[in-house]
Amino acid sequence: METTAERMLTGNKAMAEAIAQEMERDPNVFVMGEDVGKYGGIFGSTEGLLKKFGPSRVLDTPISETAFIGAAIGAAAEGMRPIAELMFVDFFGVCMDQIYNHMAKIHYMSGGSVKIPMVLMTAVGGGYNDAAQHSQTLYATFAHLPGMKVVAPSTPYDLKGMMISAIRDDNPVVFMFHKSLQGLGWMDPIDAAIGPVPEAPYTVPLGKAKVVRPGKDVTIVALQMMTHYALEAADRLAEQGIEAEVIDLRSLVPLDRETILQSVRKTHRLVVVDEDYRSYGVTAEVAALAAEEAMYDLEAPIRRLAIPDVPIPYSRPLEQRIIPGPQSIFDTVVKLMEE
Amino acid sequence: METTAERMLTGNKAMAEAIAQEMERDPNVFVMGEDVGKYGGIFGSTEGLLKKFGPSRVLDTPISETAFIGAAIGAAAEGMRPIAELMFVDFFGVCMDQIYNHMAKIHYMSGGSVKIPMVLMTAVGGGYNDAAQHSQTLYATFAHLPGMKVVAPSTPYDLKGMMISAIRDDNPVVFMFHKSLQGLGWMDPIDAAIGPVPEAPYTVPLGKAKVVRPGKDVTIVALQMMTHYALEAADRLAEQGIEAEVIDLRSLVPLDRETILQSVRKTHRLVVVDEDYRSYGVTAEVAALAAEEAMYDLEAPIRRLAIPDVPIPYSRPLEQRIIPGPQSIFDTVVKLMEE
Amino acid sequence: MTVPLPKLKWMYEQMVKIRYYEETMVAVYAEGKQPVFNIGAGTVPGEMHLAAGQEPAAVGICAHLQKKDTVTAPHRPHHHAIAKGVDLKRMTAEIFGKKTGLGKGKGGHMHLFDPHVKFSCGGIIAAGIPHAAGAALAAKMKGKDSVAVAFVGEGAANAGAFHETLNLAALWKLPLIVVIEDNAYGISVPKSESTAVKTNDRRAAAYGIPGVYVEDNDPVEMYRVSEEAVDRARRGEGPSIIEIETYRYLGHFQGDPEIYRNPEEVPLLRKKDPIHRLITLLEEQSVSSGELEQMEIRARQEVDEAYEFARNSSYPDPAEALEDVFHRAEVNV
Amino acid sequence: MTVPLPKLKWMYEQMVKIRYYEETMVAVYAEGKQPVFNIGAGTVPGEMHLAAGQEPAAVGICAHLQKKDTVTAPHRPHHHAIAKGVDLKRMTAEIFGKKTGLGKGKGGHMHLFDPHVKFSCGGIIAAGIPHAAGAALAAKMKGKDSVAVAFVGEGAANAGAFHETLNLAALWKLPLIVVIEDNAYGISVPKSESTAVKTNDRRAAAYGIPGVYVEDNDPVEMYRVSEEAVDRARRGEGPSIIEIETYRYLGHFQGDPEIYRNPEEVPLLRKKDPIHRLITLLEEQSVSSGELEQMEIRARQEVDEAYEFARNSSYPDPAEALEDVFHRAEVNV
Ligand SMILES: Cc1ncc(C[n+]2csc(CCOP(=O)(O)OP(=O)(O)O)c2C)c(N)n1
Ligand SMILES: Cc1ncc(C[n+]2csc(CCOP(=O)(O)OP(=O)(O)O)c2C)c(N)n1
Ligand SMILES: [Mg+2]
Ligand SMILES: [Mg+2]
Repeated sequence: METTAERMLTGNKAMAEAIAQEMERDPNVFVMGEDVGKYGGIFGSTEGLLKKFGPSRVLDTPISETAFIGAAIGAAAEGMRPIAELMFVDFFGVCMDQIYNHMAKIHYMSGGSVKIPMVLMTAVGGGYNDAAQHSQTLYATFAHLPGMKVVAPSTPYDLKGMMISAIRDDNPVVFMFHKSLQGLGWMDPIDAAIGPVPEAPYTVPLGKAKVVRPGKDVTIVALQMMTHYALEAADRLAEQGIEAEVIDLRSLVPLDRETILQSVRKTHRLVVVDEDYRSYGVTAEVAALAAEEAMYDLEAPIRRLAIPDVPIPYSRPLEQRIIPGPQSIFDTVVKLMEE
Repeated sequence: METTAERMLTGNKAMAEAIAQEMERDPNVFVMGEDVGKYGGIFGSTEGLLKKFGPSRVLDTPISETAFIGAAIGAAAEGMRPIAELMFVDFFGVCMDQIYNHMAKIHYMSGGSVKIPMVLMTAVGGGYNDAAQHSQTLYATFAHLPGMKVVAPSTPYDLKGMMISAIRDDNPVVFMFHKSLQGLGWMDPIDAAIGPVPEAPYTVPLGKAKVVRPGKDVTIVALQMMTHYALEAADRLAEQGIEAEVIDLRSLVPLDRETILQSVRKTHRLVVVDEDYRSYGVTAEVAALAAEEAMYDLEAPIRRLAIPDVPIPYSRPLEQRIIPGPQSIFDTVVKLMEE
Repeated sequence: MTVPLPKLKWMYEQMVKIRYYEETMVAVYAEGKQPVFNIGAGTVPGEMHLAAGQEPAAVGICAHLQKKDTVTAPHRPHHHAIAKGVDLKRMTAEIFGKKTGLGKGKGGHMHLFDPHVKFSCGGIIAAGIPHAAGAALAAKMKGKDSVAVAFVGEGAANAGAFHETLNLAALWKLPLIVVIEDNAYGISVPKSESTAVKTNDRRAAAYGIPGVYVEDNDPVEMYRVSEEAVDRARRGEGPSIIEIETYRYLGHFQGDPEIYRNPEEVPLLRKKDPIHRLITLLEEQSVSSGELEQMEIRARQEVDEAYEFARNSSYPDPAEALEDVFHRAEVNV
Repeated sequence: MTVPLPKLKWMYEQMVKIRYYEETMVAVYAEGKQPVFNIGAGTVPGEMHLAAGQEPAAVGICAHLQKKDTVTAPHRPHHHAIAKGVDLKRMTAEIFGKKTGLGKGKGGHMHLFDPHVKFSCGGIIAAGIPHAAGAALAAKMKGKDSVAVAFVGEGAANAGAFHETLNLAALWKLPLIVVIEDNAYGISVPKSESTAVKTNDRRAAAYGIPGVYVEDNDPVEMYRVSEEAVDRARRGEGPSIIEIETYRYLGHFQGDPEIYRNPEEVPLLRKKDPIHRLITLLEEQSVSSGELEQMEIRARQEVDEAYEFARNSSYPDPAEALEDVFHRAEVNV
């Protein structure tokens, strides 16, 4: 019985709402980054915040990622709860030291005496021809290094709920949002970028994957855009009589090993799909997990679909060749079922 | 018939000799980095070079990794063949942008019209209580990102031969040398850090793994210190009647898939040992490769031994707990043989 | 000082060419993005940063450069590329993502490489400065008198790479000139909210090198100070900083809503257009309006031909995505 | 100016304590590393960077700090930690890798955290500067008048983080003081081969802030300029740079062959020892030699007790390696 129409929000508005609600709830929460103020974030993640909270809590920064992310760390150590935006994840290389050697390690190196409760949010993903330095996801680059949670939600609902969880978490959280799932007016409009989002604050736990489509024949593990492509592929596979179970990872650290293993133990077949580079990446970790823990349950080799080990090319036909899509997922599963 | 006594060199001297010989051979080769001059490199990799070649070809730099690695890229694009030293791999975070977004991608982004023939050499590894910011290997952090070769030799012979190959390669090569394998006077003296090294220049190909001990019962894939520990474990396993085949990866990019797969197809069991963090790391990639390509050949689950996902702790008992060693390799294999 | 007439003409023709190139791009970029703007659609997808109004920075110094000199540019690179003499056809084809492009379609608008004239650019703020220093170092090591120029925006002067490289270059007396284009904004952030000093020439003091500030987008003054800096570099006396106040007529990128600036700002800037200024100067030196027109026609024709070439070229084959990762090797998939 | 007598005494006692702490560490660090030096062996393994001779930098400014003020230090942190009032027992236990250490043995000598006195340090050059700026930002946001001091070596002033953070701090008028200890070397590289300007106070011009250079390791002058900088910061007027010429008596780290410096250098420096200078000043102010001796005894006793405490503490259990990665969670292995 539906009594009220569900409220629909785009990904970016869901994120901005989460941040706004937490800023209202806790005076220690503040936002900093390039163009997070008047502009509202290049990918809209801070839309409306400057107006609501003013420039003392929504800080535009110089192009100085090491300085301002480092300052966020220093402020977090003093009990603030900063949300720092790294505009594109591709820029991590100018400030990774602060992220992985300090943000991620201070809690451990201090024997737990210093907490760094901060969120590093950053835009990931390609598919719109922004070329080699503006199209990466770098999921595994972050997930490989210990001490930070790494999450990558796929729906407006999860963007809001996981952002609230991230802000309330006492640990550093790298919050990756996919540009194509922000629902921005200047991007390819896709259905998945808009969805039901309750207005009242709520949390979605970090570290839990989600079975977004149950199935019995094969498990497809994916995240962000690849989840949506996997769902498209699953629809078409169903027409062929193949029931794929699709798992949206949502979180890379902690990785929800149980949800993956349960599914593999049920379906006996595993395909992992990733928008990051293939080697030493997410597909490797999930495949290795199954090869360690569910080897006897597997009835076929594991299949990995990811960006081949090439920088993201600019030209449309080239980029389309290297990012997995519904078709390549479909083809891979069909072939695997023949094994 | 041995006619001449083999010449024995430490790892660092093997490296320095390779560089010296290439500098003599090619006036475009030069070295830059912190303390590479008078000091001869903190880990001895440039010992004696300043004296031989003078300060115009052996350049001490300020603590400005972005500037000097970036300058190496710019010089390489102009036809020079720089060897830049990043003193500890742990410092990559202050200069990764230059490394992964430029050094590694320029050849591709330029459609092959600009070559970046440079070597980025860097010290890796722990085991001597240098704590969380000076003990990492970060193998997978580099190997995950496309466009650079990533090698990690384990013997003085390979250090020399692979360094010469790296300098002559027209592509950017990340050359990781393990501190413990340099044979330095102030480190724990270990046998593996000294070995036969021919004086005349020679090359060892990049991208080729090496079976360093043949065996039929189980494959142990390892690199650098882990190779030596695996060999120790294999000796003890042999006493128990278990014949382990040990593969020294030597190169992470390109990865020698064939050598690994051949071995696994023969032994039907795989253990991967790594001194990098476990998740999304080298053990995952090698395990995934086997799960993709040799699934039907495996008779037991794959086992991974690596640094658990924790920053490297300082205190001796803590550090010893988290770095794999001969004992944990031995135990893992024994247990696996019971599967 | 007066600019020698041939140089003044060269600057004029380049500025006209750049302006027309960028204005043409405004239209081409919009193709396939109407009625609803979609960044990934149309003839030219991806981000597009145009430099209409910023021509003086590029031509004022490139007038002193030769083929052997290196230029590195940032995300907004067309004016530098054109002034440095990059192959316009192959550059445009690259921006169209075509196989005939400078990078065979792999690089795109932010990643143009033309080794024949030693030009490169990239999308990471300030990252090109060390590359230019490296070219300067190579020149020095080889005993050549070539120089390197790194162009950046005023926002880039706050990045660590700026500081590290200028210190290195000053220390080693590298023939490097860093040109800072102060177009008042880094995306939406005004200079006053990003930079602790009013002008970045003051930062030269941190390296013991000369620094100058060129006011009001003046191409002639830019020519003059560049001559000094380039000569100094060629003489082996080390690096300099030049900052020029310049005007960004368009948005940060095409599609920028520009909510952060007063709508009256650009019309006022356009009134002071540097191309008009050059016309006045040329007329003062008795260059006929016929000759000016000829130059403009020639410039436009070159641009039109480049766009034609790009349009008529074909896309790369998808399989080519896997080539060129390594020199003489294909990627293993 | 004259330093108020209680402050002068405080500085003297701290300097004596620091010196004795470092000299004791020389011996303790050597334990188990003879006859053959092995960095990973002995009572205290790993790298060891000592600060004997550099006391004035730490005490001159810490004399103006309170518990609420933040200090971040680099890889050579003992003098700053002691001057800031870090728990000496737990600090020493940490350096011994003991469970009672500040970080339960996880951090070690380069990673000392004492949140009670807002002290931290780290092993990456210049990385602590932004952390101090963040503490300063937090103070500003909370409306407090506390300040933050980032200590770095002169080598660190060439790192990008230095520039980025000073610009940010100047822009936002953060209560930050960056203290640069010019001990003439970054490991083996002399300042003249790493830094394009003679003194780093000149770099203050790049941020429009005050910069001063203290010559000859003078603790009194350091006290004086620090007072100005700290007061300015507390008043909300923004950051300052202080560089002090100081002396590194020991190697870069213990075990450093020091082939890069003249063996006569250190004996000459030791002749100008700042502790002797303070003794002279105290005597001038009629402090008796008996009182001086008392202070020294007290300082040494505190140090001895700290080493005792460390020595007698037990090592952590190996399983603890897996704890503390995340707050309230153990790692999954
Ligand atoms: C390291 C890095 N940080 C952020 C960005 C995103 N970004 C692209 S252009 C730009 C503004 C640059 O401003 P400025 O240097 O003044 O150049 P302009 O765009 O005005 O020409 C920013 C922040 C980037 N590309 N690289
Ligand atoms: C980013 C980074 N690069 C290099 C190093 C290695 N390193 C440790 S101490 C040091 C020299 C530091 O010199 P300075 O800042 O003058 O401090 P000092 O040792 O003289 O106290 C270097 C290069 C490092 N720790 N971090
Ligand atoms: Mg600008
Ligand atoms: Mg120093």
